[in-house]
Amino acid sequence: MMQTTQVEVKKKMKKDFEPNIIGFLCNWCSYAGADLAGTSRMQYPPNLKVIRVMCSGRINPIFVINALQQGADGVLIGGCHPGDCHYERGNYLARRRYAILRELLDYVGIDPRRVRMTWVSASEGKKFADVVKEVTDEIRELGPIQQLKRENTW
Amino acid sequence: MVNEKQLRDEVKKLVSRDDVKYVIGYEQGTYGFQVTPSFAFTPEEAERFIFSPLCANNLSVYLMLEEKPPLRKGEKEDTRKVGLVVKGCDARAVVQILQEKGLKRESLVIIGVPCTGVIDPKKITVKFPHQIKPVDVREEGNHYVLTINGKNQKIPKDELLFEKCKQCEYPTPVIHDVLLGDEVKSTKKEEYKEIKTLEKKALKEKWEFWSKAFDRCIRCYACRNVCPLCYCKECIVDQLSPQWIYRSVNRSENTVWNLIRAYHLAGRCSGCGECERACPMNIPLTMLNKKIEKDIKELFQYVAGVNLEEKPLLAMFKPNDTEDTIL
Amino acid sequence: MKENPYQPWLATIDSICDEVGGQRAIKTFRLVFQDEKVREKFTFLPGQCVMVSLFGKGECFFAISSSPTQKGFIEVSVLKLGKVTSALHECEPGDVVGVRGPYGNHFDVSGWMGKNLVLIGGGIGQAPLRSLIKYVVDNRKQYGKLDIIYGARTSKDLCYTKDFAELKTCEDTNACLSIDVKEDGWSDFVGFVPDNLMRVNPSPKNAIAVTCGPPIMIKYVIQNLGKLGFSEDQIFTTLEMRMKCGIGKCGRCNIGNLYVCKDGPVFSYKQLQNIKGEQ
Amino acid sequence: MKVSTMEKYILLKNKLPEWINMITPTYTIFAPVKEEDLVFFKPITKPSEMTLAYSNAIVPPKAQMFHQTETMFTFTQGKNIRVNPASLPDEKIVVFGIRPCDAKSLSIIDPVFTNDFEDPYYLTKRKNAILVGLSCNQPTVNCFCTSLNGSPASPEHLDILLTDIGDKYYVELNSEKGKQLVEKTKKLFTPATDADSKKKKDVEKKAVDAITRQMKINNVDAFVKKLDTIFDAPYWKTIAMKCLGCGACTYLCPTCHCFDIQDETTLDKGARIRVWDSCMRPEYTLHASGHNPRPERMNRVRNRVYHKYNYYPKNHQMIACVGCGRCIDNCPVNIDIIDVITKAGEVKP
Repeated sequence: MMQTTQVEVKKKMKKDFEPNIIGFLCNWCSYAGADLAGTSRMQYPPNLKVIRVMCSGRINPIFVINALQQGADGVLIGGCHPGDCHYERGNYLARRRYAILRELLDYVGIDPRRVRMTWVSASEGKKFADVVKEVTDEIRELGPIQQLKRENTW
Repeated sequence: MVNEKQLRDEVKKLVSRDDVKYVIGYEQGTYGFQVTPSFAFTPEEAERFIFSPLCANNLSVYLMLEEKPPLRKGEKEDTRKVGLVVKGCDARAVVQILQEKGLKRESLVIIGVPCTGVIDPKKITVKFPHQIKPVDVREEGNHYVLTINGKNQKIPKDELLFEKCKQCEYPTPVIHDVLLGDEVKSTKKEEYKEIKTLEKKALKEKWEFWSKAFDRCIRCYACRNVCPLCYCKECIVDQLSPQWIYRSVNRSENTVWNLIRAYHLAGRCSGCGECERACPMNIPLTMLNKKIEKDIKELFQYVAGVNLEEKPLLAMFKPNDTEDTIL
Repeated sequence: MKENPYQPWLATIDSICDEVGGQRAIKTFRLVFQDEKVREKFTFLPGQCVMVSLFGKGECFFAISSSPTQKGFIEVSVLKLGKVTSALHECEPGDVVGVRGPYGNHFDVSGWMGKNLVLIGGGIGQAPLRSLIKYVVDNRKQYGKLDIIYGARTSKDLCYTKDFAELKTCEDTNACLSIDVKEDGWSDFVGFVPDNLMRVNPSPKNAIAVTCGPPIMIKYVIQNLGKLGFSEDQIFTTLEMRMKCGIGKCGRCNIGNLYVCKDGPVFSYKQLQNIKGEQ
Repeated sequence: MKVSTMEKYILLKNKLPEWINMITPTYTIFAPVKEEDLVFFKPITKPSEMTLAYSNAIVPPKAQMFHQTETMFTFTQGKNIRVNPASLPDEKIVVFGIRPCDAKSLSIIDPVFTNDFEDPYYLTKRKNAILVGLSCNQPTVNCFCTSLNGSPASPEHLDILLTDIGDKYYVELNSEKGKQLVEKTKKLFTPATDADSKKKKDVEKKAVDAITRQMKINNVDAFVKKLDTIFDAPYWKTIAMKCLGCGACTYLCPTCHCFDIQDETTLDKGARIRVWDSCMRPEYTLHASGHNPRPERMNRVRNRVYHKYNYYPKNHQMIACVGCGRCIDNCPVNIDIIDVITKAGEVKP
């Protein structure tokens, strides 16, 4: 986990800034959706680095915050549509956590648009590609993350 | 406020019982306006107990701090009850612990104190910075009467009260076995004025405010240790593999620590404000906790620590929970 | 200013010997300093310790299990337990680690010349004793009788089996192994180390007893040594604590006013009786 | 180092900013700065930033020599491991306005960082620092330095001590370092008269009298010995009952010097960091095997008291407490070292 999220942000001019986005995708729906987008040769931005989790309910808020700390400019959480969770209720729980986390980030001055959540089913390859595009564009617009990032001044 | 004699009698009665190990209450502190936690194992020790508007500590933290050394061969677990003096906000913390099954109800005897608010030690020390001898503080209507060197001084309650007490909605313990005195009804309503003002500010301003506060943090974890609901066996900051939060004290790690601490109390914080009181660096921690409290009230119509039967906020859901920002 | 005491020298893992497998695996690492000057400069005596770092994981304090009479390398035996030791067990020959030291005091090898030695070890506790055994064997003439009592839970948990095989041929040396539970094909003693000690029944006359192992074993060994007539200043033990700096500054390894890293790890039983502190 | 006959001068109060301005180009000046009702030692660029109406800084100035977070060295990871020593700062610093008790604390922890193995991080900063003290004219409620042979206006352990004696400062130069600092700016100083010296004594006496809380132990040395006899007393358990196990007392203590060492990494590089640590935490002594030599709060509370009042005097002939009162001020549950020690003196062996 730690290793894969360790990405360096290159400080470029805003217009050609390419954000690093970490995607936590659930094994049963979103990850399969991403797979479908790939096999169907749909174009979507390469900025998303995917980490597969068994369920969106597995995502501890510290995963999200740690990703931002280690250099991600944004985080996308993907789960099954409400009612479709492989474990019945994981995505419902994730939804609550996400709502609170977003508010909290906003409150301390971190743009909440950097953390997004989406429902993508295994058949929604198109939706997945669209969401990634939308999120990437939005975060590109926001620029590199200024807060939270580890300085590693040593 | 509470009749101290009644309190002591009640405690004496309790500690004389065979099924009660000890009772946790307050006693006179060592200087000035200090009040300190006290443990009565015997009726004599119960003599020390007091209750005054200076009793700010949330004693329910000691329920989870009790150390249980491994049993020796042939030794039986001590299952006797622990008695506890609680105010309104403390009782909510107890309810929350019980709700999470951190403790069993039958292991506790709760002495409820209907609370009319407690004094913020920081505020009173500013007014009397050189007070060394203990001071008698009484409540009279809208004033506190302090007896210093034989002279009485009257100070309006509002000047000394904790901010949290000014908006307290649950002054009477929601859970108790014994209630000392009459129930106090609250007409107050938590308005979250401070929170709302900060919320409306620009992201940049908010970050400036918080980063300045978090920069002061020395990570002594007094906020965590004083919190009755921070009772994880291993706290995330002490965990070594994976080490989510580095021990370096810098803006990034301090921010994450403070966010995660607040988040872990989402739907659990009873608003006793102990974290802020304990913080030696004056970080406005309740402003973080209250923000989450406000959000969950608005988003999920949930209030922590008032209903023993309810499930913890983040362990349940409603099918129609908010989906506003989900793509 | 002098050399930075916190900065390790680089050393390469030359070879790894699997001593014990399974859940509580033990491996012995042979480390060779990369810098030739350091290789020459680094001298130690049995009982002393080194701080081994795995960069990115952290540092751990280990007793040196090779003897100063073996030149060119040092060996440490590592029980897989925490974050660093688990990562060390993943290492392969050729990997680079950091080493600083040697730290702490040592067995009084010059003061003990001419005496009979009784060495009682259990489990991974044998590591510092192994250094002493090798030292004594290499200087065999200068010491009297050598009794080695060593035990582990099962025969598979015994370390340094190769060394013990070699010891059989060594003169005036008596190595008695034991395991806690009976096993097929085991011809030596079955039972706990303190009991094995009573069976061997070494004489306290002109003797020094050194014991190292789990705290509970040390406790009973010392009791039994007392029964055999060993006095408090004839009994020595080595202690361990959680350590960070290794040089008596970080504060955590104190027993009373003594620091295990600096004033230990070797203590006489007499010393231990006199200090007030948690062990 | 110490000068045999102390030189004494007078610096008019209105000249103080000028003096600070004159030394600012050569030294980084750490001075008391107010933030959120608290006072911190922070680097200042102009005299107006500092506040001199303060009792003491919340974080002791040990933090200027012994940083809470310190990079010990960096390294590269992977196949070609290299270790790069961290550069030690050579900037000269002046800690301005340090209280005599805090200055004493630095003398107390010096041997820890000097003994056997010299600690380059602490010692470089310590050697490059000039301590310009300011007498403590208004001790706070929990000050008790006089119980431990200290004085609110003692120039001992300081390079220079300033004492506010009305409209001017009485300046005592206590070391070669201090003398040199004044030498370069001599024109601002005038020799002190006997009347000034008397005034300083009066001010000191007034401050000493203002310290009313005292540890009631008759003989410090006897008390150190006494602790040996009450190690197993149930007393420690009663003290520890209310301890929460937070690190506020230790982090804010000017003589606590324990630290933890940790590695921090990115994919290809890393650093070995040292950070303050607290003996009040169970993790502090927890072995990887799960065994903990100090498993209960009682063990840890007792260790803290003993470390200061028994172990340290045994090793370094000094009590590792200066009586600054920070641990009392900041304890959330009113564990009061004055009270703890006083009552320990009464415990029957």
